[in-house]
Amino acid sequence: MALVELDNITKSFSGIRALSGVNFALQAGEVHALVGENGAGKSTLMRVLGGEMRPDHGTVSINGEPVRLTGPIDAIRRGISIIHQEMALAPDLSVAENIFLGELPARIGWGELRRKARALINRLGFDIPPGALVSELSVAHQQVVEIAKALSREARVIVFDEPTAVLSMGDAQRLLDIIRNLRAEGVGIVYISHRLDEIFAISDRISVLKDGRNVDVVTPDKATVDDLIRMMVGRPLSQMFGEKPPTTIGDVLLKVTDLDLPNGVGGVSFELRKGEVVGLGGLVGSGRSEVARAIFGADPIRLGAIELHGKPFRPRNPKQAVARGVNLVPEDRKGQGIVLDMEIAKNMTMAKTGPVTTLGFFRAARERKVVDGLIQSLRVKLGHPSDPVSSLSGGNQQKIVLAKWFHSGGDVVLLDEPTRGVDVGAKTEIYSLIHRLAAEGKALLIISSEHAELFGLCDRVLVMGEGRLRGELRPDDYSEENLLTLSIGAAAQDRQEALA
Amino acid sequence: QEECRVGIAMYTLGAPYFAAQEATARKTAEEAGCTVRSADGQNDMVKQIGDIEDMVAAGINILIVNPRDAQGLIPAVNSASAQGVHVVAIDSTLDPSADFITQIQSSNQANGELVGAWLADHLEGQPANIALLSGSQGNLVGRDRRLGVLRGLLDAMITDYGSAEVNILGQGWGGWATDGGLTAMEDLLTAHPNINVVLGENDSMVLGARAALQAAGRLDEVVLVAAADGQKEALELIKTGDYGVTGLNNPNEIARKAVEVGLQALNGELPEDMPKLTFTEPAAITQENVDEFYDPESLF
Amino acid sequence: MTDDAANVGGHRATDSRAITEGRLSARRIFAQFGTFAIFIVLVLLASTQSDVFLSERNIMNVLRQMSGIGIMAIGMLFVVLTRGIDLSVGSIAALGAVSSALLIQQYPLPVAIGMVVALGAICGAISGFLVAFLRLPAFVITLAMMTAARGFALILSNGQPVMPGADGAPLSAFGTSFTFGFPNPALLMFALFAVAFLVLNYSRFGRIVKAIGSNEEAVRLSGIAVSWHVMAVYVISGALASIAGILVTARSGVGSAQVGVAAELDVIAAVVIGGASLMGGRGGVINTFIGVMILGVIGNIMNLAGVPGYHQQVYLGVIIVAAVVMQHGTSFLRR
Amino acid sequence: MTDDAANVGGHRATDSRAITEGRLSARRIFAQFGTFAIFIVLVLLASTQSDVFLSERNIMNVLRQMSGIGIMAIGMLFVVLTRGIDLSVGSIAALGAVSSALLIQQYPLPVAIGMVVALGAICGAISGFLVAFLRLPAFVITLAMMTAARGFALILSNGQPVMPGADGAPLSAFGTSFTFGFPNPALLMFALFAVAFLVLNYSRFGRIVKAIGSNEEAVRLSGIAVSWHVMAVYVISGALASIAGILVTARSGVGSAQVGVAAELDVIAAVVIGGASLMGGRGGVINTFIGVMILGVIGNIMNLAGVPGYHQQVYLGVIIVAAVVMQHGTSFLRR
Ligand SMILES: Nc1ncnc2c1ncn2[C@@H]1O[C@H](COP(=O)(O)OP(=O)(O)OP(=O)(O)O)[C@@H](O)[C@H]1O
Ligand SMILES: Nc1ncnc2c1ncn2[C@@H]1O[C@H](COP(=O)(O)OP(=O)(O)OP(=O)(O)O)[C@@H](O)[C@H]1O
Ligand SMILES: [Mg+2]
Ligand SMILES: [Mg+2]
Repeated sequence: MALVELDNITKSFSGIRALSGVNFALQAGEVHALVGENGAGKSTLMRVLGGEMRPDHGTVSINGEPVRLTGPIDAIRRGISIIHQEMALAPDLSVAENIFLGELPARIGWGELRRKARALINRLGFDIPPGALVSELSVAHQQVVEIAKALSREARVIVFDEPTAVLSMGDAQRLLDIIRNLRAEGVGIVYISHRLDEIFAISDRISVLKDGRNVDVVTPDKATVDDLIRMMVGRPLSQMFGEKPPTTIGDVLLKVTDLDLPNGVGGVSFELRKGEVVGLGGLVGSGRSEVARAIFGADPIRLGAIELHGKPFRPRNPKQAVARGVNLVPEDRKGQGIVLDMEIAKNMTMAKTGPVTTLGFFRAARERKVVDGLIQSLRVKLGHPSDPVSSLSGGNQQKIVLAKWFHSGGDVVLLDEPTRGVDVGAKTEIYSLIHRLAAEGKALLIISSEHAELFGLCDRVLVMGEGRLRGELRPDDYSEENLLTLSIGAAAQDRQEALA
Repeated sequence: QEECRVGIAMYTLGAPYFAAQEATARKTAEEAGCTVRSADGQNDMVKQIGDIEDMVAAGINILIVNPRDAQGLIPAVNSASAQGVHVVAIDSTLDPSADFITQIQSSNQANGELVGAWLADHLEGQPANIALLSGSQGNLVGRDRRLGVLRGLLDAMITDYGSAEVNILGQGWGGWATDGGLTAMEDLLTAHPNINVVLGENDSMVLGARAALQAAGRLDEVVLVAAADGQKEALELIKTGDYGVTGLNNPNEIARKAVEVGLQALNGELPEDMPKLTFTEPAAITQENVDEFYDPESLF
Repeated sequence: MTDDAANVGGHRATDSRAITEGRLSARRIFAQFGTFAIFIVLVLLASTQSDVFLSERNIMNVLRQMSGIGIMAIGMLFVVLTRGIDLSVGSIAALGAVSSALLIQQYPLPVAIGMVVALGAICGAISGFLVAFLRLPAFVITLAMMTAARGFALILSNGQPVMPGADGAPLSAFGTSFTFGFPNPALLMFALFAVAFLVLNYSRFGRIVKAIGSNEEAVRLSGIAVSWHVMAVYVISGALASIAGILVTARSGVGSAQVGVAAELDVIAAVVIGGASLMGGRGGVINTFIGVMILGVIGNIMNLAGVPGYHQQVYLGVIIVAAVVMQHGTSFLRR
Repeated sequence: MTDDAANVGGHRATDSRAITEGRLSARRIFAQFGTFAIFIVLVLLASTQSDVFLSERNIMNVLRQMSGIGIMAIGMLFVVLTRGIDLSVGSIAALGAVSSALLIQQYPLPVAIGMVVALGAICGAISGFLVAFLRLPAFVITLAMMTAARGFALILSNGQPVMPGADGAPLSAFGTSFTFGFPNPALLMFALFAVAFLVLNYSRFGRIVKAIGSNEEAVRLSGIAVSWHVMAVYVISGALASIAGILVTARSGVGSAQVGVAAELDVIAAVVIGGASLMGGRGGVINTFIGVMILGVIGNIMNLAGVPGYHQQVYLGVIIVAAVVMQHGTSFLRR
């Protein structure tokens, strides 16, 4: 008998079908993966399971018994916990309180609460101070708090909605271990991710959704990555990373020497050349974003020199960087990359208004032409350019950020996790865009926690560890092991030297 | 006889004095068979100008106005008069260059002189160490009142004793209200231990100051003096000797008179020699004469 | 499942996008329409309460009375769009009223007016600097400016109303007369609303201001000097408040430091009744204008209908709630 | 990748985390300490300006004068923690002042007080309902309540001060006398602050209130009835404002509808000077108390030092800015 069963679920949002007759079943002690493109309805299906939304049609059964979930609390009481795509924690409260938020006693005994929280966190193999505020934690640790929260409710079903989108390889690996342990304890797990390697590593079964319908349910041993991609996208994607067009690598565009930042990142020196695609790898927290942000003028620089086109460059804010042709695609798309409720067109022209304005006023026709050109050239799938960006899928939102800099036309483009939370189809398009930029003679720096992506795209990969630049990998040396050895090994050596 | 429609434009109804004034004007007009509308300017000159415009648009033919600003209301009043409304100003000064029939008010100057003289008498040649309780900053009536009393006090001291020692130890702002007077007095009492006179620009604040003195146990050392108004509660205390003196500023009297003048004007019965300024009879209300003024039925 | 099925699904996605737009713009239209609807309902109600309400004379009265609030509401809208708030507008208006009456006596009219507007802009710049560059909370900073500017106005005027004397005649003439049948202050308000409309909807500046309220960090990381733009909206608000103050002097013929007490509350109420969100990013010029008119009509009809003073306040509260309920009507009915 | 590698990575993360947390709690301490520091600086400055400033009598005066603002600030803190605002506190205090003076003449003292507090709570419940359940903007709703409650107080009192007469004697006695050397109103304020401290830090309710301002959605998804909690904070604010109003009647012996005009601004300023964020989630009871005392000391010392009235306002503005700069000092120095 299935632990939970979703039968023929249909859900519309004022007329748009998000789910049409979806079936889904989960056994105890099983990891059931759910995959599909952005907007396929994965999160919506799980919201139905979590009692956050009532389906228009269809039934939810728990232990074979049809139930009518009245709300999230009802689902929680029945042992269903959802770890959301958008983190559902209160940042101003402590770890312990967040874990027990739904079942705080009327009078709080802090000692007791912290003890219980510590026990739960330790059970997951982590050591996070239960009195720390959640806002002080790294994203990975926040994720752990979310899991602890689910455990505290003695959940028998835990849904992970893209838990690793914000995690490094190492932390993702630890999370998969936690999930395996939970499975061994008999918990049923739904696992949603756009990282197909993880899906194959952990799941017992894989359900594919497309446009709110079931496509198929497969087991990992009977399907290949290509099979999954074809089911999700509707066509085969033989060449994920595409072919980098032959470009001549030219002069040095950006030269960074001994960059040292106030937050402990330091000793960073490298060069970017015209037409080059350079990767920046390392674990989360190794300081990669900080380097990119500093070069972009978003964060202060303590020491060191940057040269751009052979001339000194020390941006004090992003405005100065943009003026000199340095662009940044930030890691947090919704928080930093786009203005969600502003029109698509306006987002695209935001960084460079000169060509579409006269005396500070927009010329509608000119702007329209520029925007149409960008939409065509980046193949953005949208309804109308005057829709808000929030109406787009994640991949297309990311294309808007790219379009903004495409239009602005800088020579140095820094891309921080450009494919985070983006489905495979959109990913390949973003990759081909990156190639195009390189072919146009721009210099690109790509930060990614997906090592395959770095290896597939880049001419060489710089590796950071603990805030230092640890070395560089050439295509011949490309392997996950080499990357991790550089990133962590060098750090371990440092530590040993310090002890000696 | 023309149908009578009265508009009462008070610059505020946010103090008992003005509430009483409005009520009396309303009652008097209604008793004379008029329809009445009134507006609360909420201390805002711009709102009061708007109130008058609205009333004129609504078709009043008599306007009783207690103006927020002597100059600022001139255009509104002139425009009302130009449209045939008979305008009477009450209480707060309206610039005489404006086009209205007459201004009816008590004389802060005359009242102040009487109150000041009483105080000089009461102090019997001792120096006056005064804690001053003022209403609101930039208020001209308050200024007239305090200067009126001080002028009377100085004059009487010089006349009676040939010298005058008057120390203003501090000025507190009480917002014309009882609790404001209370708070202001607490700070003044702390800063200045040798106060022997509390001089307030109205009774409400002095009543508040009295609570502060009582709490500090210093009621006996200090005489309570208000430049105005003759509020019922103050009169009760004057009667029992617990409050020195207050100036007569009867809102009911002023309001009644204003409506009467307005009606005369409407009926074309205005005396030829109507002056632009009509003062009510000045008086300092003390324990001796308080019974003449005390009316337990009064609103104020 | 076949590729075909998947493709059919693909089309569906495109269809659903189209529907989404329909739905969104319907909601957007309602947001616009909601404010209009309230206004229309109020006007209809008002005209049943008094037959002079719809007279030309009364309409002109309302327009003239609301011109100051309206002009300040423009500045407040810009501030509110950036997620800020400006509590100092009433006090800066007082400073504008006093200083215009003072300066007009010493300088030619245009120079004096320029100086007064600059003074308001400087007050705004001080608040704006502290909010934009030092990231201090706008509520407290502009509250402090509200106190300080009022104090400054009182000091300048020595607490007395300032008479501009004969020098004030041209200003008074402007403030009390009509052009094309409209009171001049109302025409000035119209003109400023028109400029604001163009700036907010068609200029780079306006677009950035709106974007800042939605996602400041994204704007900063697009290479735009966010802080300067934020500071600018306070400068605009200060300058407009000064103009509102000058208008009071023009209408009343005297510069008083008592002008605009608690006006900030009316101004903010007008902006919010017009559908702007204090959380930034949402709000429009036309709706703000209607918000101002809604407030004006409420006050006017209660005066016309002869509602006694104290009761006016209770009604005002109830009507404001009703207006906001209508304004936000859809959002909670949908839940 | 090996498990070992992953673990090493994990450890490093933990290490840097420990450092991170250390740094942040230093910041947290500064936030706490910042408010204290301002207070200490002010007290030191004040004591050089007047030798009576540190006298017991003066300290008691300040405590008593600030008791009303302090009690309202408690309610405001709860509201602000949920991301709300309550502009109606001053008016509800007026309603409390008037209705206590009226009811005390007809009912036994405890019954009358209970009724008055309930009246304030009902006003709060109306605003709270509209804000929490209909999701209307708190600023405008409580602005409407501010207008309406004041109007109601004026109607009840007919614009006149209400004398409770002999029935008011016990209340007056309470309001004007001392216990353990402290004025009773101040003791009541202390007690309410203590209760608030316990509620905010040691009760389920308090933590949920804080969590709502921090991430409302997270609280909702934990199966907690967010709307009821939001409504509750307005009820608390209303009830406390009523109590503040009763205290004014107790201290002054009359119930006046003029109580608490513009008090909401002082109350909000106190809460923000105490470091609370109007964006919700951040703020503490002790810091709020210090914020109240900072405001009290500023006003008091200017009175003691005899600063002329108009200049007081300018100074007040400057000191508030200075206090906020110190309060937020670290955050912009870091940039
Ligand atoms: N609250 C909502 N209101 C309106 N439409 C919604 C809502 N939630 C989801 N949708 C729509 O339903 C569809 C499915 O969305 P859902 O979030 O379930 O996708 P997903 O598979 O989780 O995508 P992703 O991989 O990007 O997270 C989308 O078209 C989305 O726009
Ligand atoms: N919220 C924070 N507060 C303080 N320090 C932080 C915070 N987040 C990160 N750091 C510090 O900054 C440095 C780099 O962190 P970050 O996680 O952004 O690196 P990254 O390599 O860019 O990771 P990502 O893969 O997420 O881009 C680390 O030393 C970390 O301790
Ligand atoms: Mg999703
Ligand atoms: Mg990072």
